[in-house]
Amino acid sequence: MDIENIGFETINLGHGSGGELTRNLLDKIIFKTFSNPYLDQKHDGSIVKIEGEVAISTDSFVITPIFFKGGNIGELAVHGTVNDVAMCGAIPKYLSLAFIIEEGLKVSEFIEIVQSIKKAADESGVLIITGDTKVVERGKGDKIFINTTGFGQVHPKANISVHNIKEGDKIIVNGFIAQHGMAIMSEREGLEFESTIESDSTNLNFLVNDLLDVFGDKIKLFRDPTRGGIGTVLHEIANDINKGVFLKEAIIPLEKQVAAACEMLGLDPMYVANEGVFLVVVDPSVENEVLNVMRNHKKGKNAAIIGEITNEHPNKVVMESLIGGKRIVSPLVGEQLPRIC
Amino acid sequence: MDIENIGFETINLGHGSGGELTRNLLDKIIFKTFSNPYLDQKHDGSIVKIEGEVAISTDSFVITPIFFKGGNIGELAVHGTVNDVAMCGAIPKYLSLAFIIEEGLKVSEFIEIVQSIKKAADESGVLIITGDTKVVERGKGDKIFINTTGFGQVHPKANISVHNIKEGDKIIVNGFIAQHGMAIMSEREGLEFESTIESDSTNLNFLVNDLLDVFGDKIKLFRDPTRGGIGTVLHEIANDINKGVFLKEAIIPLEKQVAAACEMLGLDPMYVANEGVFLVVVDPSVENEVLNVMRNHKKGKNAAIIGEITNEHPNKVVMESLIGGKRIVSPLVGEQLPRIC
Amino acid sequence: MCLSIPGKLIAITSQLDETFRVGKVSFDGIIKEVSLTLVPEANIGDYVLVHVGAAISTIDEDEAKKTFDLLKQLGELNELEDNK
Amino acid sequence: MCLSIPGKLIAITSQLDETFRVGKVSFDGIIKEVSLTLVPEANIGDYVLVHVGAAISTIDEDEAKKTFDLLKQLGELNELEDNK
Amino acid sequence: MKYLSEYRNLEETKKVLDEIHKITTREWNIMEICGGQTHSLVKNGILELLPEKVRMIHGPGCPVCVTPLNLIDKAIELLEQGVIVCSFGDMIRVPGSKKSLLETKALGGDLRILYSPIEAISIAKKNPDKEVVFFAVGFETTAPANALSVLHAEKEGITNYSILASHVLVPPAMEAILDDKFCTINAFLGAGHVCAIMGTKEYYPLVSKYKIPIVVTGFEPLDLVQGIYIAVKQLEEGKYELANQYSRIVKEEGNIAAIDVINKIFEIGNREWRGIGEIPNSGYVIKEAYRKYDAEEKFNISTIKVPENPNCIAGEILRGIKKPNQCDQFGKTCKPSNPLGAPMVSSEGACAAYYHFSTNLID
Amino acid sequence: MKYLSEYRNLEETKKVLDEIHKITTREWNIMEICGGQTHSLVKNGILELLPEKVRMIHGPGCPVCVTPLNLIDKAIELLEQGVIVCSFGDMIRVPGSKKSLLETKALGGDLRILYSPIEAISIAKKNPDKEVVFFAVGFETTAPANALSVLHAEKEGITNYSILASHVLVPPAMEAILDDKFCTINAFLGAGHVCAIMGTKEYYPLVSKYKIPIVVTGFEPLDLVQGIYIAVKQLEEGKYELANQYSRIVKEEGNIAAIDVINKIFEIGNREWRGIGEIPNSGYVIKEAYRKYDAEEKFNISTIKVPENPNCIAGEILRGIKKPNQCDQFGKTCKPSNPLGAPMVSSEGACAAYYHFSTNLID
Ligand code: SF4
Ligand code: SF4
Ligand SMILES: [Mg+2]
Ligand SMILES: [Mg+2]
Ligand SMILES: [Mg+2]
Ligand SMILES: [Mg+2]
Ligand SMILES: [Mg+2]
Ligand SMILES: [Mg+2]
Ligand SMILES: [Mg+2]
Ligand SMILES: [Mg+2]
Ligand SMILES: [Mg+2]
Ligand SMILES: [Mg+2]
Repeated sequence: MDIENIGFETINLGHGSGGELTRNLLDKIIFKTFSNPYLDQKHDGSIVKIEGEVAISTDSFVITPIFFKGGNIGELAVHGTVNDVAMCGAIPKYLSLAFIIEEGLKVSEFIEIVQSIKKAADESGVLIITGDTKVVERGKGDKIFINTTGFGQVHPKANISVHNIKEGDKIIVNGFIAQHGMAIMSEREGLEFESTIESDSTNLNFLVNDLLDVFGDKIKLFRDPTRGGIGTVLHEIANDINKGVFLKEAIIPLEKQVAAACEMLGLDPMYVANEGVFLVVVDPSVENEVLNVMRNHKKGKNAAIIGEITNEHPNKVVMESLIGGKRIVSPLVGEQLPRIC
Repeated sequence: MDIENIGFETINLGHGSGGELTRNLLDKIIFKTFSNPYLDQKHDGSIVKIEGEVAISTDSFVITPIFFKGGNIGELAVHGTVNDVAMCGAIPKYLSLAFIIEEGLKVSEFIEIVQSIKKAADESGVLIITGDTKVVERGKGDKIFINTTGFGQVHPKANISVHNIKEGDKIIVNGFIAQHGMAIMSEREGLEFESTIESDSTNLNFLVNDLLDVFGDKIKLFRDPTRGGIGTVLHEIANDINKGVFLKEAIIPLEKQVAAACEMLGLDPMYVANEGVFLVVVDPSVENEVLNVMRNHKKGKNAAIIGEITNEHPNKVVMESLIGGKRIVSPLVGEQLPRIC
Repeated sequence: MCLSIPGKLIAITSQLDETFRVGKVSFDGIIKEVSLTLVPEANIGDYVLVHVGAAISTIDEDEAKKTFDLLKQLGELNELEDNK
Repeated sequence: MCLSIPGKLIAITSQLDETFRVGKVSFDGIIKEVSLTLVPEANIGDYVLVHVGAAISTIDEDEAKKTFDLLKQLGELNELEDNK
Repeated sequence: MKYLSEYRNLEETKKVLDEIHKITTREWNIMEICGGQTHSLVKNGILELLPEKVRMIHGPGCPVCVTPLNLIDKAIELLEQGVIVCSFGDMIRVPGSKKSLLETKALGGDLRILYSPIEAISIAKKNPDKEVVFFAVGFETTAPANALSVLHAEKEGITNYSILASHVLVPPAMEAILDDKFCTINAFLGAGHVCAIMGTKEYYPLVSKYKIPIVVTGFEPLDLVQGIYIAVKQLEEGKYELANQYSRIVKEEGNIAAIDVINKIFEIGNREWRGIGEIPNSGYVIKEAYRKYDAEEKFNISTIKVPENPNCIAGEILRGIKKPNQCDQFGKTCKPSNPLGAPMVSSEGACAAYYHFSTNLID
Repeated sequence: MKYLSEYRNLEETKKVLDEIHKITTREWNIMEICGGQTHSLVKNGILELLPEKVRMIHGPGCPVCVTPLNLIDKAIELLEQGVIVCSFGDMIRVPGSKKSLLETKALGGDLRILYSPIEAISIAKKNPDKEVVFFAVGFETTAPANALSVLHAEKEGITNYSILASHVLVPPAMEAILDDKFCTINAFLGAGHVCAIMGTKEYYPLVSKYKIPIVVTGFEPLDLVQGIYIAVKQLEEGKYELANQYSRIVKEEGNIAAIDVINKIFEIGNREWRGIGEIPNSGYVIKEAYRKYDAEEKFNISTIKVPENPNCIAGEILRGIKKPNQCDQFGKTCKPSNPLGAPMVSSEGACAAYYHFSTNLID
């Protein structure tokens, strides 16, 4: 996109006024980038056809910095919602896209974000069908917030429900944990460090689709452990099913640098945010086949069977430590703070 | 809702961490208020069934102050999206609800907003089926931003399209314009004034539904002129259909105090925001019947036929002034600023 | 330039000294505090013309009425002249 | 308390004077600038123990190896004592 | 609204318009000085209701339009330096040489839009550790309120307040226009609200020197058509007199209290008009005794003078030599969303008024 | 990670654990002073791998837990007054008498979470018109880095920086615990990182006065089980000696350079320990010559002393008299999301460690 032709270098309040400046911003950047028959109606809403059951999920994305190692807030906003829809056992089809921009955002940065959204949407196979743009005064936002709401068609073979989970079911993770959170942490003022850690932000819908195609109702549950990390999500699962979860620390995929950064800041990777990780609970009859399918998919190369469902210690997650002891994995309370002294 | 039992007085970053504090906030306020079979799944998404064509619309609500005369940001967020869905000729059914909260928001204020959302959703006949809550640092938000995304079933008799609009079609407005914007302006630092002007924020879906029931494809278009006011929206319509719009200033419903406030600040009510106003373009054969139905509905008591579609001056909106002269109504450029000297 | 509108003085809210005076003016129910320092002669009930928060003139009711007779006045004047 | 972790000193980045010294330490690839003022003896390649941004100790490789012989040492000691 | 609505009456206005049509026999160029009148003429569609022979010429009476580029740059400079800059709403979108106040705010400046300069005093009180500057533009009408803000500051002992003043005066501008060799103006509508302060007496010398009718006129449609009627009538009759259409507001002597307040703070000095250039004795400058309230003095901001966009003919527009739609840039490269000159920014600017309201655009 | 991963080895740890089981014949109460060791013992599930007869008692070695309520209130007061308060992450959620630093931040305070006190100097440099205070808590381990920040400020002539210091010392606390009439402790694991600074020599007098084994110990599972093994071995053999399990880090004489830096800025004084009370000569106070870097001196903040929650038995927990799960409030009214006392807040506090990690909760 040619910034010269946009006619302005920063976004200001007028671009959110609903008048000509707003139309200008939309025409030159949004409609131009995402053009499709639904969005091209340029109305406040779009009309689509979806057959059968529809999965709907919404998320707002607020992140500092908006550009980080391995991605930016734009692709995050697509991946996050695409994945949430996928976690419902559905095939994501459409996204709505709503920006809240703090005045003063550079148009060049906005364009970069919009292009990342386009790329991520294309890669995920979803269309942006409707949207909204608001501009808030300087000091009343944080560069840009993005809300995406996603709609998908439930996979015909999906039978996702916590109620299907039984003792002995296995918990599989698709890859390294805690990468996104530590990539963000590495740029946080006062805590920053050098590393090659990148956010794992990615779309998981095709791998999820493949698993449903092959294993149908042997798949009991998908969950993507974003905020709160795998520890919090596993605790929620244990609570929802009134059963226990048993994990082995040694098996949880954890990249060396991420582990070191967690040690340095006194953070527990079990509670660090992920953006390209999901947990799947499967019938034990197919655990190895599922692991195989995952490991052969580029989004699951480092998959591992990290634990299982048990009738022992209901509502609790218990993890065997590296030296064979046991701890419980309680849910994260507030934000995980660096533990130093 | 009993604030004593909430256990905290202000919302802080921990409530957005995805951990126990988040769950606490959701359980005690959100899930308790909105409980329904979809939301009670407490997942990141919900699965619903909608038959036929689906209208989808998203909006983020950013407003200072968050409590204003005649409403608050919560009801606004429901009405805004319910109305956008209705403007597509659809019957709003479900809403997603996403909060971005600035840390330090009083829990009592949050509860008041949530309860307004509940009330507005109930009155509009929509269910909140999925949501999201983020908390940003102090100074990186503005108390609270709300995104709602709405889904509705297209009305079976609806045949809404700008392409159906013909010369001679009439433009009808349901009531007084410019109330919302001037209610907000009355509380704006440096410009504040005393008045009894209240926001017109309300849901329009039932009136829209009634009109479609009775008049079917005689209804060519609905538009709600929120940001940018009726001037900007009428200009967009003229452009979209490549025809002219002719208005009479004397007929446009404008309440006395709103008119006076606009005079005082040098603002043109044609560009002031509305939240409970809609324009409908109808076949001239039913103009009076439509007006009748509207005037007999509590959301259309002050309805008026303000103009018509013409082949003259294509792409332009022309308004006859009180003294019989003519002006064009160009679109708003940026934010309308008080004109004083 | 100089957007100014007429409103009715409905209250004197403070009188710092003989010159600095503040009052409330109603514009069809829209009420604004304005400086009355420039219109020492204005009393409650009077209509004043307000510009950027200061009343700059009181409105002369008789003269206001006369405006509507302009044609007649000028017409009569013409007739008089024509008659000469 | 006193969360401290071992890392390898990979660079000296500034030396304000004989005492104030700053360097980069790598923790399995995570690199952090730390104060070396408290470890004047540390050289590039040494492992240091870092606490709140300051290296507080260099790590003694020989002693580190000995840790794994503890049982043997104590056992031997016991045996010696037993033999007495 | 009383004293407003009745002057927007269709029948009354039509009667006067009919009379104008009746009496007009020759071509007349009448300049309304005031941008507010331009705005009202165009917004109410009066121009096209007049006889073709009566041509309204739009004058320089838009304070926003004539505030020098250099001064806008100074206000921006202050905003960038962390000063709280207060301004009327219409001033903030006017482009300086690099950007506008609004754009500077978007980059982090603390800009406040006020209804009244007097409210800047509250802001100064609320922010004792910050400097607060009011961007005091305007004609004679606005000068008293701006002066009042300084008097309030003095009275309350507020030391963190000053004004960045740019006050211009109407009569010298009229004289400059009349002195122009291309001037074709046959009569003036005098600016009613300026006269509310200054009275009508200033105009006698102009009327006799230039033998030109001056009709002090109000802002509502009926006021305007009456003013035009009186002017045409004098012209047709070969008269040149000072008339006062706006007698409900304007007295011959003006507002004595307001003139006193002006004279306390300001004295007459030379002023640069954007698009026109310097006109001698055409503005107010802050008096010696009040220099500590003069932001230019207090902050010693020196900005480089930058030339205006060479394609913009604002000077000719403001002097009534050309109409906005005679500018090549009008509506093409120059629009309210991307103004090349000040008359396209302020909604009182002739170019913006034409762009927003004039049905000429349809043709 | 080198020097870390190898000490988390299952086989090596198991060998030592087996040996402990083999040699234990009687009940022994061993206190690990350091909260970091408590954390590691619980998180790695070591407590339940030990013989039932070996009972670990959790000591007061969590600087966050023992920082007086009063001092937290002072930090909050500074934050409310517009000072930029810098702190380690674990300190900010600890409840003061009315609220925590984190809650104060939510109400508008400028709170910065830092990895290192030395980074507070950059913040002071970047904000020359603001006061910057580092909330300098910690044991002997942290004192040198906190002192370094003051030396940096002095060297660079920074005047808007000071520290709100609360440094406590381990040996006086051990003595206070041993003097308690309810004390049942048979041996101590010495805090390895405190000894990295101070060396081991301070402990000889304690060992001989109280005839108690002290084993200076590291933080990894292998370190801890070795430390316990050495302690049990001494106890079973009736010995009381000073041993150093952590010889890769700890030298008898400690870190001379670090002790020098401490002594430049600090001198020994009385200190109040939250939950325990004042212990004579148990902390560092800022020396006369550096008082201008002492935030308490600089701002003269006087906060009212407020009593602790009467249901919280933190004092008994910190002195090792009771275990967290022996507190009536534990896990019921007192949780990390609503802590009644400091040991439930810091993840190194014994109550929080039990809450988060201990499988005891399952039963
Ligand atoms: S249209 Fe634009 S370029 Fe032309 S005179 Fe007006 S402001 Fe200048
Ligand atoms: S559990 Fe809570 S109340 Fe009990 S001692 Fe620990 S911190 Fe105090
Ligand atoms: Mg919408
Ligand atoms: Mg990426
Ligand atoms: Mg999500
Ligand atoms: Mg919208
Ligand atoms: Mg999710
Ligand atoms: Mg979601
Ligand atoms: Mg309402
Ligand atoms: Mg909308
Ligand atoms: Mg709409
Ligand atoms: Mg979410």
